Amino acid sequence: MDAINWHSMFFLLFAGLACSFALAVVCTSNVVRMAFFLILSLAATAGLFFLAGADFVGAMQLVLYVGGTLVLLVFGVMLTAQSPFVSIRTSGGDWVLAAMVGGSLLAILVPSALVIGERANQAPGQAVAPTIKSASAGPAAETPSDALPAPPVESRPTATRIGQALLGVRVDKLTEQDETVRNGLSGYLLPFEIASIHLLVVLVGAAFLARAKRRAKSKFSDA
Amino acid sequence: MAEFINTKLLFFLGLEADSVVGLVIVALIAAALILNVIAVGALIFIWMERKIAGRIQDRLGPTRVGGQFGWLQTLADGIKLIAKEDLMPAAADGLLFRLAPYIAFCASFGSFIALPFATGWVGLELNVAVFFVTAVLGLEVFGVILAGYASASKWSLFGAMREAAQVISYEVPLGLCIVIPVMIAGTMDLTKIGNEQAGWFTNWYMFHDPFTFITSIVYFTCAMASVNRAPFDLAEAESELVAGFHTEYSGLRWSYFFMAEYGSMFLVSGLGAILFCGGWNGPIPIVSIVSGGQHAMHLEGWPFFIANLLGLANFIFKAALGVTLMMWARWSLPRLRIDQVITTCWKYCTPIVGVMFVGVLFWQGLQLPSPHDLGLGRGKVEAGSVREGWLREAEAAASEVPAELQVRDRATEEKTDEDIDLPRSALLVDESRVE
Amino acid sequence: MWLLTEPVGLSHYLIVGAIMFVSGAVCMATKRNALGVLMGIELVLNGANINFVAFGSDFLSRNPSYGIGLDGQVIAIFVIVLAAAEAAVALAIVLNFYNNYSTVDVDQADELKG
Amino acid sequence: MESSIPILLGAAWLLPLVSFALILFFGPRMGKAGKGASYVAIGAILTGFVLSLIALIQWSQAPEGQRPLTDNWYTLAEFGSLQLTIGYYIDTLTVIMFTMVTLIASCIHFYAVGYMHEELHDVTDHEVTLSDGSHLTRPGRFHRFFQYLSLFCFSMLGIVISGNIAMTFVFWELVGICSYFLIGFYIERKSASTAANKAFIVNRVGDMGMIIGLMVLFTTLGTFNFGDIEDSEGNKTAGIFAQVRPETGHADEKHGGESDHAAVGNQQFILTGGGAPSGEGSEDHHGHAAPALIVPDGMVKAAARDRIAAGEEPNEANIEKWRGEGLGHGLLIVAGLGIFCGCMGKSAQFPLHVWLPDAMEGPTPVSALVHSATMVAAGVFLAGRFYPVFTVEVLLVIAVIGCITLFMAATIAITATDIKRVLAYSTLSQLGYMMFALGVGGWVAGMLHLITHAFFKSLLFMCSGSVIHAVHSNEMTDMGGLLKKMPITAWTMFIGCLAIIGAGVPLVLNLGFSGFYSKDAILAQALSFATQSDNGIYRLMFFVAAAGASITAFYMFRLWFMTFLGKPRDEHRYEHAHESPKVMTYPLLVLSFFAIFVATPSFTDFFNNSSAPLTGALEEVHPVGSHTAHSPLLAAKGEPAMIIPPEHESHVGMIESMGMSIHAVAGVIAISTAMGGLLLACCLYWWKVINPAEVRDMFKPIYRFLLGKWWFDELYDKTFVKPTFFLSRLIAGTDKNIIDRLIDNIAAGTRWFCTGFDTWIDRLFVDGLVNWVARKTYAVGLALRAVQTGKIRQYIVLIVVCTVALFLLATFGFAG
Repeated sequence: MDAINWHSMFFLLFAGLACSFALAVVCTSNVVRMAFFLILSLAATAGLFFLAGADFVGAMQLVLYVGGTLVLLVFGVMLTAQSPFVSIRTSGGDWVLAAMVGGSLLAILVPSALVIGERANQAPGQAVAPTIKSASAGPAAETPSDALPAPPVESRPTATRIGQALLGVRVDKLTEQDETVRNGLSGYLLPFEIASIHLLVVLVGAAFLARAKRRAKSKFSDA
Repeated sequence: MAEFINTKLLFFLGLEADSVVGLVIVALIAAALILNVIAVGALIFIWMERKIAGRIQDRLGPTRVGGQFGWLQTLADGIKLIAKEDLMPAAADGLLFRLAPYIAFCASFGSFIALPFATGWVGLELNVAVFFVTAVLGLEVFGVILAGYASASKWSLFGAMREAAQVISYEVPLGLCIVIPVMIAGTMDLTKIGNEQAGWFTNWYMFHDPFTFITSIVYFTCAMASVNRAPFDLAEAESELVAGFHTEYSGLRWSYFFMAEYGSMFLVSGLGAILFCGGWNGPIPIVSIVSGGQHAMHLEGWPFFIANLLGLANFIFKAALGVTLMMWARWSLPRLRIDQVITTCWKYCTPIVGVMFVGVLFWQGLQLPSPHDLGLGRGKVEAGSVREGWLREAEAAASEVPAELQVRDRATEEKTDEDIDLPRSALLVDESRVE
Repeated sequence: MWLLTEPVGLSHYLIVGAIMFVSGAVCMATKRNALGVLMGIELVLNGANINFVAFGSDFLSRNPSYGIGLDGQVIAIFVIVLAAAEAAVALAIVLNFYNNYSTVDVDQADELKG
Repeated sequence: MESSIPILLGAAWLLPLVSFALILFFGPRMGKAGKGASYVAIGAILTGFVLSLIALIQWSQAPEGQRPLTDNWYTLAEFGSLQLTIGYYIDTLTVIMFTMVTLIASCIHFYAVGYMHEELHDVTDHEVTLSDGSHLTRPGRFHRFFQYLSLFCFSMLGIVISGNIAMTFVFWELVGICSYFLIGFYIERKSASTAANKAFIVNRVGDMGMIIGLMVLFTTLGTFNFGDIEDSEGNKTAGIFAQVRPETGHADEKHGGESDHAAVGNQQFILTGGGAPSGEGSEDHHGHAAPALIVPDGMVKAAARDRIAAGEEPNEANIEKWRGEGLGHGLLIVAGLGIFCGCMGKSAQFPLHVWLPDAMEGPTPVSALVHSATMVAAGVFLAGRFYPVFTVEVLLVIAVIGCITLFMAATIAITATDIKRVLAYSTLSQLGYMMFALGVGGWVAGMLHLITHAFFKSLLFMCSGSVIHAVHSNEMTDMGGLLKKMPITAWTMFIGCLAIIGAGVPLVLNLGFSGFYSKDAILAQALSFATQSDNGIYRLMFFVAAAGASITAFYMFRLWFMTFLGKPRDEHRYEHAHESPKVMTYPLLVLSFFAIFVATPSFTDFFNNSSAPLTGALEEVHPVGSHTAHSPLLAAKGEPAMIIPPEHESHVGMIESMGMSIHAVAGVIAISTAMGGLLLACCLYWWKVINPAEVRDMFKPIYRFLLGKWWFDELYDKTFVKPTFFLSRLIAGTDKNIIDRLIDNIAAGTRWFCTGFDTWIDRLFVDGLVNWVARKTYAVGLALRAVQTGKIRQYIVLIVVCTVALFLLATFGFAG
């Protein structure tokens, strides 16, 4: 038998966790458990990110999503967690409808995903290989497993690259043949700034919305 | 290390070399080591805490179990806890009630994965290790929250809420404190950060400049709060909430909470040691003195192993020292009110760290004198050399050179900075970073 | 059993993203609890994030024209940050709604229906 | 020296204009309520009187028999040969008229200051009742009255001085408008405004004829000027008179066409004059051979237009031939009749007389000045001016018209009770006398009567005015016994009455009031005219005139008796009656003086019949009139050739049947008839031996006929006004009922169609479209309303469904 591809194995593990917990989120009606399953699902997603070599994004996912957003969410859950609201049942009709719609969406997403995967898996010059198996036939043809770049054994400096990209240096595009493209890359400085200001405003708004509605003597006290 | 096992150990066992087996064995060994660190650490720390509390409160603490010093007291407690009946309130959310302690424990355990004990002695060498550690450590709060919620008791819920608020709040100043040494080192790889501070203690980031020194103190405070140790242990304020989030817990699950707590105490202390106190590098570079200016990380084979052992001892001592400080603070300071806690976070820690951050930024940008730049006990290191390393890897990618080479002998490459023509963007980075 | 032996491709990630996306959509469509809907949103965003990261990854596609390099990760980061802010705002809204109506059932938040 | 006369008269003519302008612009600011206006006007007219008096003296001292002065002051416009000029034509008549007009005008101005004094403050007109029952109260119009008076004087003098017929016409119309203003002075009174309108309209009728005459004259003679105008180069353009009567030595030497006429003239002389001295005398009188009336070449050419078109050369010979055939004579008649038509209108002759009695609505000074002394005399003046142009036929028409007028008016005056109306009718009848005199060839008599009448009639009017001023009523039935209350007025008016009836002593010492001379001359001329032919109508006309004299005496004294004698009929008014102020009475005295003496002969020749200086002066300038009809018209009718005797026949001619001079006979008849009338009046109204009421009942139909003023107004109402109204109503009805209705119907139809079409288009298409869009929008809104359930989850489902649909579309719809 072929040697177990540990990368694939871990992927399957995390993917299974993510998907199953996502489905659990859908299926359970207890909001607190939903939050819990969501946490697990997102954590598994972070694992998937690590596997994809985007360890910074993975850590980001853990910190912000799992550590921040979800805590916030659970916070909200607990603020509104009274026995009638903890689990609000949904009518069967909605379930059926949602299932049908979701099924159709899945039915169009999965095949497209497969097609894209097929296209992405072939070398630039190579013709479309009908199946991955048949590619092993043919002397010159190397198996896609060998063809694919190795999973990250060494830790790779994604954080630095992302940081430089945020500041306008696209080290990943240094291989770009086109001079103008290589020099004309602006990075993400401006979007980053815009997004940060945006988020600041949004959060101030959120704080204002969620402020304690106490009848204040002076209008400054609840600011 | 996996190669080492595959080559040497399996050879003895008469199996053909298979990297997978080695990897598995290495993984198991690492996991076991970390588990032992947590469990044994918990044992020792609990005993230590008892003795320290006794001494601070002018009493002896445990004295009988296990001969004198009562150093087996914790073990006895552990057996008792294991033997204890496992209670769960009827109204509790069973699943979450059961899962909560393990979540907390897994969080603190998972964060040990990326925590290096010495050069290369780390579960998973991540280049965002610092980030990872804090992230996973942040997950511990879920255990607490879920426990508080699941146990269907208002004391627990209050505790959980306090915990959530406290942790969410304190992650901000903590993150800022962590960013400062990361900024100085130019990497988030804890191993590299630790090795940046090799040599004499003057290279420690704590002594990099006055800002970093204050930052280290703020970090220690925030760390104490984020692992909700007294005086920030609002989650389990026995004076107000019976026992906070773990009011309804007993037996083994309760002990898991404690193990998680002590584990995270050790973790944040170790993290602090790596970030500010040179990690596994002792105040005096014995190894390099002995090996004639040869730094530990450049050694090969057995000398490297021995040097790493020394570093491990260094590291554990420093982490334990941090834990001891926390105990000292706990037993000598009264508990704050929750509003005081939040005030401390938002009105003191965060602004202070912000100021520190800016200060360090200017100190670095203006290249003000810092003992770290002298590089006593190790070769002089230009500022931002780590970052340049990554740049060089990028150029290598551009010039079809395998990245491993570049990463391996960085020291040799440092001299050939000039004759590599950097692309415009890289030069830009040079100016913005180096100068 | 080839899933274990075959190296992971782009399509794997995309499928996972699709599943998370769909489950998020279904979650939004079925949950009456406002926070449930919020969680559905988070799931959807994650599905999208997975796709971004997958496209941005170097290991998953042999055809560099399919890799979007760092852009994927950066966009994913933006998405995460925006999700955090969005969660804060949504939570504030939910709390307001809860304060005014003492419920979090979105089906009862239909005062503006036509 | 004589060149100064035009300047004097021009100044006298223009001064009233100046005062008019001054009052027009500054009247209201002249003193209190414009009292200063009267001073300005009086100053102007007095100065004018002085100037014209100087001119008169100069003229009388000038060498006698001088030609009339004529020239153009200013040329207004020149349309080819048509010249509109401001010129003067000054002869003795002009000068005398100037003096007379300015004198009377001055007196009347003074009088008016007293009469109009109530106009100095706000006036409450009791004859005007407003809709709210109260009486109208308006600010005084003192200054405006004098402004009109000045304008009138200017216009009247303009007529007198005017040197050409066009200018005459202009001022003719100006006096017309002045009389309109003055009659309508109390414009708020319905009667006043209607009277003003009546006067104006009736005058238009006359002016129509005058315009025709002017057109004929101009088109045929090519000039408007009376006399010959000598321009700077010294070549003179013949005026109308010169063209009608060319300056030739003796007619028979001139052209043969006139020989018979000359013969007739001689035979006339033989027949009448008998002795050479008379002939000589006549020759002396005229001072030059009388140029015969010939049809001017222009008229001949105009009449022979078709012949010229036929190709005959209009040379001397042909023109003579055509003239011999009598061509163009008709045009001459038409011209004369046209001019006389204007005179008829202005001086209210028989068909057009109806306006003058109503004109008494105006203030009494106006009646005195305008409607008795001057303006109405303008007609007579113009007729006298044009005397040379009138052919025999025209003269006959004038005589007949005048005769009818004098009788009719006299008879109406018998029954009138309004004191001013009585005077108005007497004015009419006196004007008839003048016209009659002109018609029968008595130019001097006519003009003399014009002047004398001007004096005593204005005197009478002013007296009546002062009476009215005293009793505030026009009705003689309200008066009576005023002699003691206002002696001056009474006696001056008595003088006036005597003057108008022509009281005097004939035969023995030819002495009497001014009217005596003029009326005597008229009757004498009429008698001589009647004796010229055996035509009964001519005799009838004489007797009518004589009867008129007696009627005149009757109604005049009826008026005087009813007013001043007997017991007062209205005690109340009698109590308040009082003598008028001096400013009114002094003019009466002045005028009564003139009324007595204006025509009195100088003492040297009381006993021979030679006339007064005034008469003499008039006879100096007596124009040559037509005496025999050589017209082919009458000849064709087989009429005996009509002979109009030259004037001095009446002086020297004898009536063989009685062996008395015509003059004596006429005088006796005149005075006897007048005394008869006077006696009758005394019987009825003084001694009361006969009750007027009984007489009235006896002649009831006649009385009513006379009371109805011969029903002329009704007649005109029936014949002209009603048909005109009917016609206008017919036209209006046609306009309203047919044209308007047609147009309205067309418009309505168009509107109906347009609105219908519009609404159709609008409703069906525009509104339909809009409404359709609106409905669709609403329906879509309703439909979408159902979609917007406010259920987030349904939205999400929809979003997902749409996403799927889009995906399928993109995959299989486009890509496939």
